[in-house]
Amino acid sequence: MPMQLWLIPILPLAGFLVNGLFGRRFSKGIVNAIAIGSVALSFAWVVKTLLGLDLDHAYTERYFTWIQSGAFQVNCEFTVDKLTAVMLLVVTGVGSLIHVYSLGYMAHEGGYYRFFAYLNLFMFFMLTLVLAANYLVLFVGWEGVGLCSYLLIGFYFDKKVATDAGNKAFIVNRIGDFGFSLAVFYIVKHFGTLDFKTVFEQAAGKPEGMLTIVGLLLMVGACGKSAQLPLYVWLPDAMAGPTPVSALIHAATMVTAGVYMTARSWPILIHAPAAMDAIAVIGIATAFFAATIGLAQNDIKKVFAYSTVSQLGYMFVGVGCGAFSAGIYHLMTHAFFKALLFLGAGSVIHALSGEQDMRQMGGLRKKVPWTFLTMMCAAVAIAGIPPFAGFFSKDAILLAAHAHSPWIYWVGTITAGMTAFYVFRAMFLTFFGEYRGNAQPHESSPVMLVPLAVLALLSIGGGFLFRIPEFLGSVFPPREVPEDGVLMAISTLAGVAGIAIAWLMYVAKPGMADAFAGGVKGLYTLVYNKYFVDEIYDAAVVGPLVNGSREVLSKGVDAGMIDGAANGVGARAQDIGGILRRLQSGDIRSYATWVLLGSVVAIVAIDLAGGIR
Amino acid sequence: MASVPISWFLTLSAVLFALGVAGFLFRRNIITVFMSIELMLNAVNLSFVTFAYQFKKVDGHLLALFVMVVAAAEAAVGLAIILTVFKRRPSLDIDDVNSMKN
Amino acid sequence: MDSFIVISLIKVAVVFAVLLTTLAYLQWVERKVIAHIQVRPGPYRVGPHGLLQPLADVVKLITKEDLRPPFVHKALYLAAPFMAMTLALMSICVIPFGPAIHLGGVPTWMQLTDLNIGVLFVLAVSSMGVYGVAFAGWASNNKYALLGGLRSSAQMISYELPMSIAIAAPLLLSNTLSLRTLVDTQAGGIWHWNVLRGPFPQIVSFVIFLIAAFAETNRVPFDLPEAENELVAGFHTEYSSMKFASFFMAEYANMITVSSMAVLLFLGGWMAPWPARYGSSVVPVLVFACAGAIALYHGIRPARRRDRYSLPVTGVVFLTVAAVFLLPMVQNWLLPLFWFGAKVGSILFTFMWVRGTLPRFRYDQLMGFAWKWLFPAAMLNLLVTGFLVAWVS
Amino acid sequence: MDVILFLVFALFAVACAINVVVQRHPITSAISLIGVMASLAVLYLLLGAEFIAAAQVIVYAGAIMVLFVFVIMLLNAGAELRSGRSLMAQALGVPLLAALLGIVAFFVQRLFPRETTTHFGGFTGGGAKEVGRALFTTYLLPFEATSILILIAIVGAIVLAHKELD
Repeated sequence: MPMQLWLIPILPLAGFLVNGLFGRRFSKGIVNAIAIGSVALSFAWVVKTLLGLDLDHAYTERYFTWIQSGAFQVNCEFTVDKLTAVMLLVVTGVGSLIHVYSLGYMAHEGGYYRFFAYLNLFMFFMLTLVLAANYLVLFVGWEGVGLCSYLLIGFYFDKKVATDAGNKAFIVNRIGDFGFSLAVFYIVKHFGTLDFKTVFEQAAGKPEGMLTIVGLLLMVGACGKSAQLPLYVWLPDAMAGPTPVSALIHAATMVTAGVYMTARSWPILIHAPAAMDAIAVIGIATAFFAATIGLAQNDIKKVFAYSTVSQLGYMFVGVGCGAFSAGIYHLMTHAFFKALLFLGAGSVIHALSGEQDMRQMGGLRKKVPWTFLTMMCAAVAIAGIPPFAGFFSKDAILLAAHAHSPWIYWVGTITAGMTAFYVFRAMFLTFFGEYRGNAQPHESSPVMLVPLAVLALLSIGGGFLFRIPEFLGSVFPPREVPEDGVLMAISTLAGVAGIAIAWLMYVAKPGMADAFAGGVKGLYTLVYNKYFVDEIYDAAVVGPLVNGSREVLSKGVDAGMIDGAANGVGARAQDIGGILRRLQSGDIRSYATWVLLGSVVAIVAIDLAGGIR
Repeated sequence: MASVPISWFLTLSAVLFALGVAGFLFRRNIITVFMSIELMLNAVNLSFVTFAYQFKKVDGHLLALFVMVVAAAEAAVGLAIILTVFKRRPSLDIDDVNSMKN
Repeated sequence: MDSFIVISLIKVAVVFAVLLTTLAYLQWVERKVIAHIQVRPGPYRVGPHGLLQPLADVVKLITKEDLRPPFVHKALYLAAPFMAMTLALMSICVIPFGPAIHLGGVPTWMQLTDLNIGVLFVLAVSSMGVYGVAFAGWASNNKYALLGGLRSSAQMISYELPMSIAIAAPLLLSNTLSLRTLVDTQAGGIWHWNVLRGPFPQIVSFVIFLIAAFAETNRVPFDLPEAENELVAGFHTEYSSMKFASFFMAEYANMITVSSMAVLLFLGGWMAPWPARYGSSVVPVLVFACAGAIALYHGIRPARRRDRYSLPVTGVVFLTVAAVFLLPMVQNWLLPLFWFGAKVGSILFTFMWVRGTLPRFRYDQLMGFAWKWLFPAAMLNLLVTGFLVAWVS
Repeated sequence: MDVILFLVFALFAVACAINVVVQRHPITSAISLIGVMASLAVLYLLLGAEFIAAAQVIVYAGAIMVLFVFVIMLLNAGAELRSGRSLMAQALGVPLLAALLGIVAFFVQRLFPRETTTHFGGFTGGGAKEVGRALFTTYLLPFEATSILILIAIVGAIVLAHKELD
């Protein structure tokens, strides 16, 4: 019996269509019901489908032939296996929670229906991406979530910051997508198909060089979507969008699409060790690099944004070291605690009527107790303290990294310490000490707190409740990683140390942080300004590009050559037309005569050519 | 019982078609010109039906049917255009409808 | 071959004679019916109860001066009534009146000819019927006539659509286009007639067909083309004598055609409403016998002097007819003919009844009704029928 | 019998077609065209195309030509004036037409020798059932496309005529 997989993405799409087309006329209640109802139904259908399936074998449904060209064929088909199952549950589950949260968060915003329509559209594309059974359908979802990300970052389109950030995200992603599409072309050329199943079956027998190129190109795509070095720059700016969007798209789901895609492509990567190494190196570099920037940020959402970049780096380390299931494991737990952190930050921002600067916060522990409690769970989880969720997944990655090459482990451990430090720095600045702002803080409504509570429970228990590595054991190649109590203890200690230092600098001796910053002024400025990466990109890439376009392409090529050629053609055409216009007598009967003449000539010519037999 | 050669039908079709073309070329009344087009379409239909007979296949009939549908659509729009043109300039002479030239 | 031609000629002659007589007397019946609806006696002078009135009318029309107004388009003016009449009579060719019979040992059908596409033929001919009216209006070179002709052509084109679609629905049930087979599929009693037949009784379609038929024949309440208070007499304002009579006969012939079509498509043609073994074959005997008895009863105590003779004569005639229906050798063709005639007659009576009761539509109402109500209703009905037929089969 | 029928109706069709072209009054042309269509319908019957014959009468003669007649009446179109400006059409038209007819007739004779003949009843696949089956299976897509075309034509005609007649 078919499981009607198509219902999973179609439900949010229907929600998008209804809300997008008619939402303007609906009351908020109807918009809510449609938006949340469609996603919740989708979640319910996912659960029903997964319960009804034997997940040990991939289950595929084919809907129609999309492209047929000679032997090459692309079908529109969806597939479900265990990896998909994890992703589906994370996407629809966290997605539903964030939809509910948005009810409260967006209650007083303009363009209410537009927001939910975009959110539903995002769900549609994300689910298409996850369910895809070949690279082309995946690419559709891939591009679609990019579009929705762009729309939602620029949701406050009256703010230039927001629209610029949207453009930036879109353009930077374009670089990654270019890599991805090249990878797709390469796969078509060498495999003759885009089907996951067929491609993966054939991957073992293909030359390593080709697979390495495919792997590297896929990595470029993943770097764009998952904000890895050097394409991470769009993600911090993307925080200009509404906070639920940051939580859903830029923390929990879309940015993990790159990780999902590389993990999905493991049969290719496993035969391309060089590409795997590149992924691991880029991952750890990003993790470390972003963590250092996170140390000195004052905007609460920016801190978490860099934290996201850093954590994504971890996932890439997992994938790059061959511990695919560990990467997915971290993907899931990260979805829980990072969504929670963002939603909590959103709750705080909401409480302070839009204030995002941590220097204007402080002492909020008593004003917003529930938000504080839930965020604390997430903070402990991300710091990797057992038995919270983050501990298990981060540990799995770090152990795999140690087995792969120990230096990655050590860098990762230092990064873990920094992670604990900056997250708790943010927590302490926000919730401890004296209140430094002017707004009147108030606790958020229950509709926002309930999702926080649910996510808090998941952050606490998600790690040992959902043993993803065991669950996914049959999907990925088996990999023996020895349990090593010492290594586990070291990474945990790094987290504890980070928390302790943060406590020392921001709670116990509040003056110490500034003193320390003053002590290493150069370094601090460098980190505070995010290593001037944006400025460097401006100077190195954007500036030359703009100027080059303006000087060479616009003035030289366009005005000189193309316009000249076009004008020349136009002038010649005018000359010829001047002669031909005599035929255009405006007399329809002479036209008809020409047609007649033409057909007589044509018949005779066809006969002479032997066409009439 | 004597039977009719297929070529007679086709020749009849050709003759009707030529008469339609002649009407198109030599008439000046826009409605007559339009009717000449219908005559040509009819002539073509005849050859479709004849071919259907020759190949003993119903496809020719369907083509004729589609021609009829298109002719109906064409007549509706064409006559509406004629009405519109006539309201602007009370003449049905096809030679007077040449303002696009300038 | 020869007997075929002979029989065909006989049939043509019989049908033609019967039809033309019916046309003449239909006029008389209509005048009588409307008169009684309006509580007046109607034609009464010529013959008993005005029975010879049609003859007098015919004589009058034939002997009248054949006027031809100046400034008319001569050829078309003359051709128009001819066209109207010819096309009206043409449809009769394919209408079956009864089942197969043996005529002088040769089996034949009570029908001039059967076509595989009989229904389409009737539709085609009736769609050509517009021309008679339109040309008459235009050729008269008279503004009233032109307006009448234009109104009529627009009206007939508009109502042809709901009519065709309404016809398509029972065709789906019967799955044939031949009128004869159409009737055969409805054999076996009233619940097998298309109007009541499963899976979807065609009552809606029947009503739509009747309404469209009123418009197609330019009858009240859709007689806009000849609305005398606006257009004098519409398209036949300029016609007189036999040419006028032709239009008149064409109208009545069309009435008979559409009534027959309604009977064939929806009411089971010549089939009796219930099977003969439950006694449907004695119905005509009873009907005529009762009529005869009533006439005789009133003849014994006549209200008026002349009824002293006319009513007993009528009663005896009716009783004779009743007796004829008892003869076994004629029953097999007379009974179907009776049922067919009875059904067509009741629909024709409806035509007259409506004319006697309803006022005329306004023109925009007429068009709006066709396009905004009748057409969608017919479409919906066809859709539902199609679904149900597909569902059942 | 077939030959007689063919000749009668073919000659009638040609005569009517000539009349369409030579008559100067549009209404006469219209009536002649109806004659052409009616005789073509008979020829279709000869070729076993029952459904097409009925459709020819219903659609062409019964609907399209009514529209023409309607418009002619509405505009009260008179006879056309005798004087042409299109010299080219006059000069080139006749020889070209003769050439076209000659060529086509030549090819027809060459491609269809006299032995390939038709007789009534030689092809019975043209009834409503066969046409309907082909229409709703093989030709479903063109059928749907034409239905949309018709819809567009209806809307277009209404828009065009409505604006001006208001």
